[in-house]
Amino acid sequence: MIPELGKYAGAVLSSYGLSLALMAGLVILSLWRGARVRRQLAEIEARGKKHD
Amino acid sequence: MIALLLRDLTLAIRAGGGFGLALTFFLIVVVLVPFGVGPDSTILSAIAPGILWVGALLACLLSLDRIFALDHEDGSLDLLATAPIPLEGVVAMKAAAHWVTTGLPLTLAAPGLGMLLSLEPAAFRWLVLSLALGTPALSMIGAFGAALTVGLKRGGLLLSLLVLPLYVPTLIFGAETVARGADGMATATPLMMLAAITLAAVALLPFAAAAAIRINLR
Amino acid sequence: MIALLLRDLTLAIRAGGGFGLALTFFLIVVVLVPFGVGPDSTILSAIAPGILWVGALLACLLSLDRIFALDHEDGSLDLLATAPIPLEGVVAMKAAAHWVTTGLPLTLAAPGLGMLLSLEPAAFRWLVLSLALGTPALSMIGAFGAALTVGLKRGGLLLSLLVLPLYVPTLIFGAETVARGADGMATATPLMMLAAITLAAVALLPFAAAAAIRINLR
Amino acid sequence: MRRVMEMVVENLACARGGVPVLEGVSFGLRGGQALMLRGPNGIGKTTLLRTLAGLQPALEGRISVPPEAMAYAAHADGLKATLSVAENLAFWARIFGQRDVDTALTDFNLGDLAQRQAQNLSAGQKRRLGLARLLVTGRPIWVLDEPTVSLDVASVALFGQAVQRHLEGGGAALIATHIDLGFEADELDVTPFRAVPREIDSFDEAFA
Amino acid sequence: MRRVMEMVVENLACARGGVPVLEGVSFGLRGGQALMLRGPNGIGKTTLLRTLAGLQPALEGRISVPPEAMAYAAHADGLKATLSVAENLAFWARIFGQRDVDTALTDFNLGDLAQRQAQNLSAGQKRRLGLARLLVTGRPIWVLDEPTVSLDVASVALFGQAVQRHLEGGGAALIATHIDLGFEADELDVTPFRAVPREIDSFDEAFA
Amino acid sequence: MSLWEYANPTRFMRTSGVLLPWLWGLTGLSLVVGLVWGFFLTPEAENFGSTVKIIYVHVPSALMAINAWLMMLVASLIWLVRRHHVSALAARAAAPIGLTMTLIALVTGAIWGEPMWGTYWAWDPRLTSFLILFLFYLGYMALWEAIENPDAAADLTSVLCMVGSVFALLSRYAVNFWNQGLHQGATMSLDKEENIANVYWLPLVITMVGFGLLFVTLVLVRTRTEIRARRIKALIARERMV
Ligand code: HEM
Ligand SMILES: Nc1ncnc2c1ncn2[C@@H]1O[C@H](COP(=O)(O)OP(=O)(O)OP(=O)(O)O)[C@@H](O)[C@H]1O
Ligand SMILES: Nc1ncnc2c1ncn2[C@@H]1O[C@H](COP(=O)(O)OP(=O)(O)OP(=O)(O)O)[C@@H](O)[C@H]1O
Ligand SMILES: [Mg+2]
Ligand SMILES: [Mg+2]
Repeated sequence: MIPELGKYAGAVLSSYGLSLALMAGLVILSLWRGARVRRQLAEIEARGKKHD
Repeated sequence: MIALLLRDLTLAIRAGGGFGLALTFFLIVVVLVPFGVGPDSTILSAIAPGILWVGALLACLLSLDRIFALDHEDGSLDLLATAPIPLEGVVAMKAAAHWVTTGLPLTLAAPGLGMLLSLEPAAFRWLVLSLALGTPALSMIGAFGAALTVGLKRGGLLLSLLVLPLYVPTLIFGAETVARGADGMATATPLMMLAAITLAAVALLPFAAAAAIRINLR
Repeated sequence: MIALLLRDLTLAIRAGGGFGLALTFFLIVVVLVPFGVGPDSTILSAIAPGILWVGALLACLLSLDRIFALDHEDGSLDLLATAPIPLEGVVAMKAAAHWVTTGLPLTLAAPGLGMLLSLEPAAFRWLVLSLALGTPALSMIGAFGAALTVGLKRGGLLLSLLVLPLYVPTLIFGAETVARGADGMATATPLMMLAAITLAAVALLPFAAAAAIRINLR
Repeated sequence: MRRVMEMVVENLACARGGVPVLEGVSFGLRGGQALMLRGPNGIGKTTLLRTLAGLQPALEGRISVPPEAMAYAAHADGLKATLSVAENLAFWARIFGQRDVDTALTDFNLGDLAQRQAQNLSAGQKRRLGLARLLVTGRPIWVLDEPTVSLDVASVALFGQAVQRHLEGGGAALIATHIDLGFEADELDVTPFRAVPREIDSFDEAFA
Repeated sequence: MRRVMEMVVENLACARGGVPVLEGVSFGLRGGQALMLRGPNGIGKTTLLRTLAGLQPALEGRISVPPEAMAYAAHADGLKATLSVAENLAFWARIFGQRDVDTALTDFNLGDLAQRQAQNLSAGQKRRLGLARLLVTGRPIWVLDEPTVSLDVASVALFGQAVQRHLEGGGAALIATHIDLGFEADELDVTPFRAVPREIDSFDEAFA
Repeated sequence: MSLWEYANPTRFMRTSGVLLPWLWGLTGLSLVVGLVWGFFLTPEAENFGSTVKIIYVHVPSALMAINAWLMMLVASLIWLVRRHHVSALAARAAAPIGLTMTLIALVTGAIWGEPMWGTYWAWDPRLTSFLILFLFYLGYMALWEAIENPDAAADLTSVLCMVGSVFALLSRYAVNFWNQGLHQGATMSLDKEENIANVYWLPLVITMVGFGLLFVTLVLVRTRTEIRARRIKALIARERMV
C-alpha cells in the first residue's frame, strides 16, 4: 500500500505524521472548545430564562 | 504548606501561562545568541553548553524578583510571617513553586533548544541531567537573594547583582558536565558537585532566607 | 517635562546607584559567558561582538518593566495622564531616563568589557559607536513594550517575550557592525540601518506607547 | 482671579471591566460649590470619578467641562517613596506649571515633615501629602475619591478648611466619601442610578 | 469552647526606622474585651501594632501573650488579585488549619461575590474580604489597624457585629482607629506615651 | 448593503453557520485529494529522492503561516479603524492556527534538513525569519490571554500586530546580511512554473488550496466560539447586576 520510500522513509513518514497530528490536534481542540462554549452558553441562556 | 505551593502554582497559571513564560524567555535567549554571534555552526556548537546554561540561569533570574515581591506589596508576607507555619517552610515552598514553573520546564525543553545551537548529540542527556540536578539550586539560591532584597524599591537589578555571583559555581559545574559529555569524557565529578550544591542549598538556605525576610519586615 | 526626566533620574539614583546597576549586570553577564564557554581566547574573540551586544540588550531588558510599573502601582501614572503634558512626552521622557541610566553607561563601559572577552582592538570604536547609535532604540522599543504590559500582573516575563523579537534587527545590525569592524570590512550599511531604526523608533513609538497606556488605564 | 468654572454632566453611563455600573447620571457643579457623592460600597463612585477625570471613556452621555480644569485624587496617592515631602510636591507643581509649594505645605501642616522621605511617613501623613498635591495643581475642579481615609480629626478639619478656601476662590469640588466631613455641602446619592441590566437577545448586544 | 486569652503589655517602647516613637506603653487585654487605640496621625499606632504582632522587635518592655494567639490585619489586605473571593479565603483558612469559609462569607455579606476575582472588587468590597480573613484564622486576639477604612455605614455595622460575636466567644480585639465604630469599647489614647528624645551624649547612645 | 454589515455579529453567526458545512466538505476533499496524490502518486525527484514528498506539507504550511499573519494584520487594522468586533475576534482566532502552521513548516523543514543538509537546524535567513514569526505568534497570543478587558485586549494586540509586522520585515532584511542561505530559492516558485514538472505542480496546488480552506474554516469556527464566549461574559455580567 505505502509506496517505496527508500532510505528516506523515516523522514517522509514522520513529517507527514507530525503534520497531520498537529493539524488534527488543532481541529480537535477548536471543535472541542467550540462545543464546550456552546454548551455553556445554552446553559446560561436557559438559566436567564428561568429567572424572568 | 501544600496549600501555599498550590496557591503559588495557581497564581502562576492564572497570571497567564506561568509555565510557558520562563520557557519562552529561555528560548529567546538561546535564539538571540546566534543573531549576535552569527550563524556559523562550528562556533555555535563549541559554545552551546555554556550558552544553554547561561540561558537557563538568566531565565530563572528574571522571574526571581517576583518570588516574594508580590506577596510583600499586598501584605501577604506580613500575614504569612504571623501564620502558624514556619517561615522556613514558606521559603522552601516558594522556591519549590518557582522551580516547578521555571526549572522544570527548562529542563524538559532543553534538548530542543540544544538542537538550535547545534549541540553535539552525545551531550543531550548530560544537558538534561545537569539541568535537572542544578536548577533546584538556582531556585533556592534565587529565593535567598529575593529574601534579601524584598521590600527594596528597584530590587530587581540589585537582586541580579547579588545572585549572579552565587550562581557561578552551579554554572561552571553544569556547563562543564555538558561540555565533557559532548567530548565523551567522564562527567561524574561535575555532576556530583552539582548534586552537592543543590543538596546544601536546599538544606541550609531556607533558614538564611527566612532570617532575611524577618529582618526586612521590621 | 524636564521635571519628569529629572525626577526619574533622581529616583534611579536614590534607589541605590541607578547608573551602577545596569552596568554591573552587563559586567556579570560578560563575565559569566567565559565561565560557561571556557577560557579559549580564539573562540571568545570570535563571539565577543555578539555576546557584548546580547549582554547590553539583556541589561536593558531587565530594567524595562520598571519604566511604568512603579508609576502605575502608586497611582502616579493616572495623575500624569490627567496632567497638562502630553502622554507622548511622558513616554519619551521615561524612555530617555531609561537610556541615561542604562544605555549610556553601557556604551561608556563597553570597551573595558570588550577587553575581557579579547575583542579585536580594531573593533573597539565600532563597538562604542554601534552601542551609542543602537541603545536609544532599545530603550524606546522597551518603553513601548512596557506600555503594552503596564498593569498586568507578572507583566515582567510577558514583556520580555514581546520585546525580544522586536530587538532582533537592532541586535543583528549592532553585532554585525562590530564583527565587520573587527574584520576590517566596511561598516557603513549596518550603522546606517541602526541609525534609521533608532530615528524611526524615537519618532513613532512614543505615539504607539502613549496609546497603549491610555488603553491600559481604562 | 480665576475663571468661574462649571461642570455639567448629562445622562452619563459608565462601565467597569466592561460591565455597566451607573447610568443616567446628571448633575451640575458650579464654581464655589462642593458636591458629596454618596452611595454604598461597590455602587460605582470610583468608576464615575475615573470617567469624569477622563481616564476611561463613558458608555453614553455628555460631560461638559473646560479643558484642563480637573485635578483628580484617587485611592492611591502617587507619591514616590524615596523623594522627600517637599520634592514630591515640587515635582507635581512643575508638571502643572506652578511654582509655589509652601502654601500647600503649611495648609496641610507638613512643614515639619518637608525634608522627610515619603516612605517614612505614617498612613495619615501620606494622605495629607496626597491632598496637599491638589493645591499645587492650580486646577479649579477637584475630583476626590475618599480623601479623608486614615486621617485623624485634626487633619480632617485641615482638609475641610482647604476645601472651603478653594471654594471661596471660585473653585469647585466633587467628593466621594462615606463619612461626614464636617462642612456644608450638597449631596448626590448615586444609588438610584445603578444600571439596570438590559436584555441581551442577539449576539450584537454582547458587545457594549 | 476557647481558652480565655489574655494579653499583657508592660512598659513597652517601640521604634520605627530606628527612631523611638512610643515608650512606656502598658495595658492589659482580657478575653471578651475590645480596646480602641486612639491618637493623632503619626503618633505610632501602626508601629505599636506591628511590634505586638511580632513583626518587629520591641526596644524595651514586655509583651506577654499566648503563642499563636494573634491575628494581625494591616493597612494592606494580603489579597491575591487573580484569585476569587472564595479562593482567597480558603487559602488563608488552610494556612491557619481551618476549614470553614462560609461563615466568614455570610458574616461579611460576601456570598454574592464569592466567585468574583479579587481584582474586580471595589475598595470597600476588598476591605470586607480583608476583614473576613480574620474569621478564618480562628485566632482569639485580633490586632487591627484602621479596619473600617473605605467601608460604608452598613459594612461598618457588619464589622461591629462580627467583633461583638468574637468577643462573646471569648475573643479579644485591639483596634487602632480614628473614627467611631458604633459599639462599646474601652479606649487607650497613646498620645501620652510619645517617646521623648533622650540626650545623646556619648557615642554609645547613638545606638539604641 | 455594504460588505461591512457582514461584520455584524448576528449576521456573521448566521452566514458562517450556513457556510461552514460546505467549507468542511471542500477542505476535507481538497486535503485528501492533494495529500493522497502527493504522497502516493508522485515519483521521486532526482536529488531529493523520496523526500520531495515532504513538499506537500512543507510549502503549504509555510505559505499559510505567513498568510495568517497578513490576515491578522488586516483584521487588526479594520478593528482599529472601524471597530468591528468580529474583526478583532477573527484576528484572535487566527493566531493559534498561524502558530500551528509555523510549527508544521518548522518541523517538516527540520526533518527535511537532516537528509538534505545534514543538520536539523541551520541559521539560514528563511528559517530564522520563521523562528521570529513563531515568537511573534506566541507573544501575540500571550498578550491576548493576559488582558482582562476584551476591548482593551483587542486594541493592544492590534497595536502589537502592526508594530510587530514592521519589525518582522526588518528582521527578514537584517538576517540577509548573513548571506549564506542553504534554503531552496524560488526554484519551484509559482511564477517560474517551468522549473517544476507538472507531476509535482498540480498536487501541490491542490494541497495549498486545501490548507487555505482549512485555515478559513478554522478561523470561522474559532471566531464563532469567541463570539459565543463574549456573549457568555456579557450574560454573566448581567446576572451579576440583578
Ligand atoms: C525549519 C526549516 C525550514 C523552514 C522554516 C522553511 C520555510 C520555508 C518557507 C517559508 C518556504 C516558502 C514558501 C513559499 O514562499 O512559497 C519554503 C519553501 C520551500 N522549502 Fe523550506 N523551510 C525549511 C527547511 C527546508 C528544507 C530542509 C528543505 C529541503 C532541503 C526545504 C525545501 C523547500 C522547498 C523545495 C520549498 C519550495 C521553494 C519555493 O517554492 O520557493 N525547506 N520553506
Ligand atoms: N473588572 C471588573 N469586572 C466586573 N465588575 C467590576 C470590575 N471591577 C469592579 N467591578 C465592580 O464594579 C462596581 C463598581 O466599583 P467601584 O470601585 O466604582 O465602586 P465604589 O462605589 O467606588 O465602591 P467603594 O465605596 O467600595 O470604593 C463594584 O460592584 C465592583 O465589584
Ligand atoms: N523610616 C522611618 N524613619 C523615621 N521615622 C519614621 C519612619 N517611618 C515612619 N516614621 C515616623 O514614625 C511615626 C509613627 O508612624 P506610624 O505609622 O506608627 O503612625 P500611626 O500612629 O499609625 O499614624 P496614622 O494614624 O497616620 O496611621 C510617624 O511620625 C512617622 O512619620
Ligand atoms: Mg471606590
Ligand atoms: Mg497607621
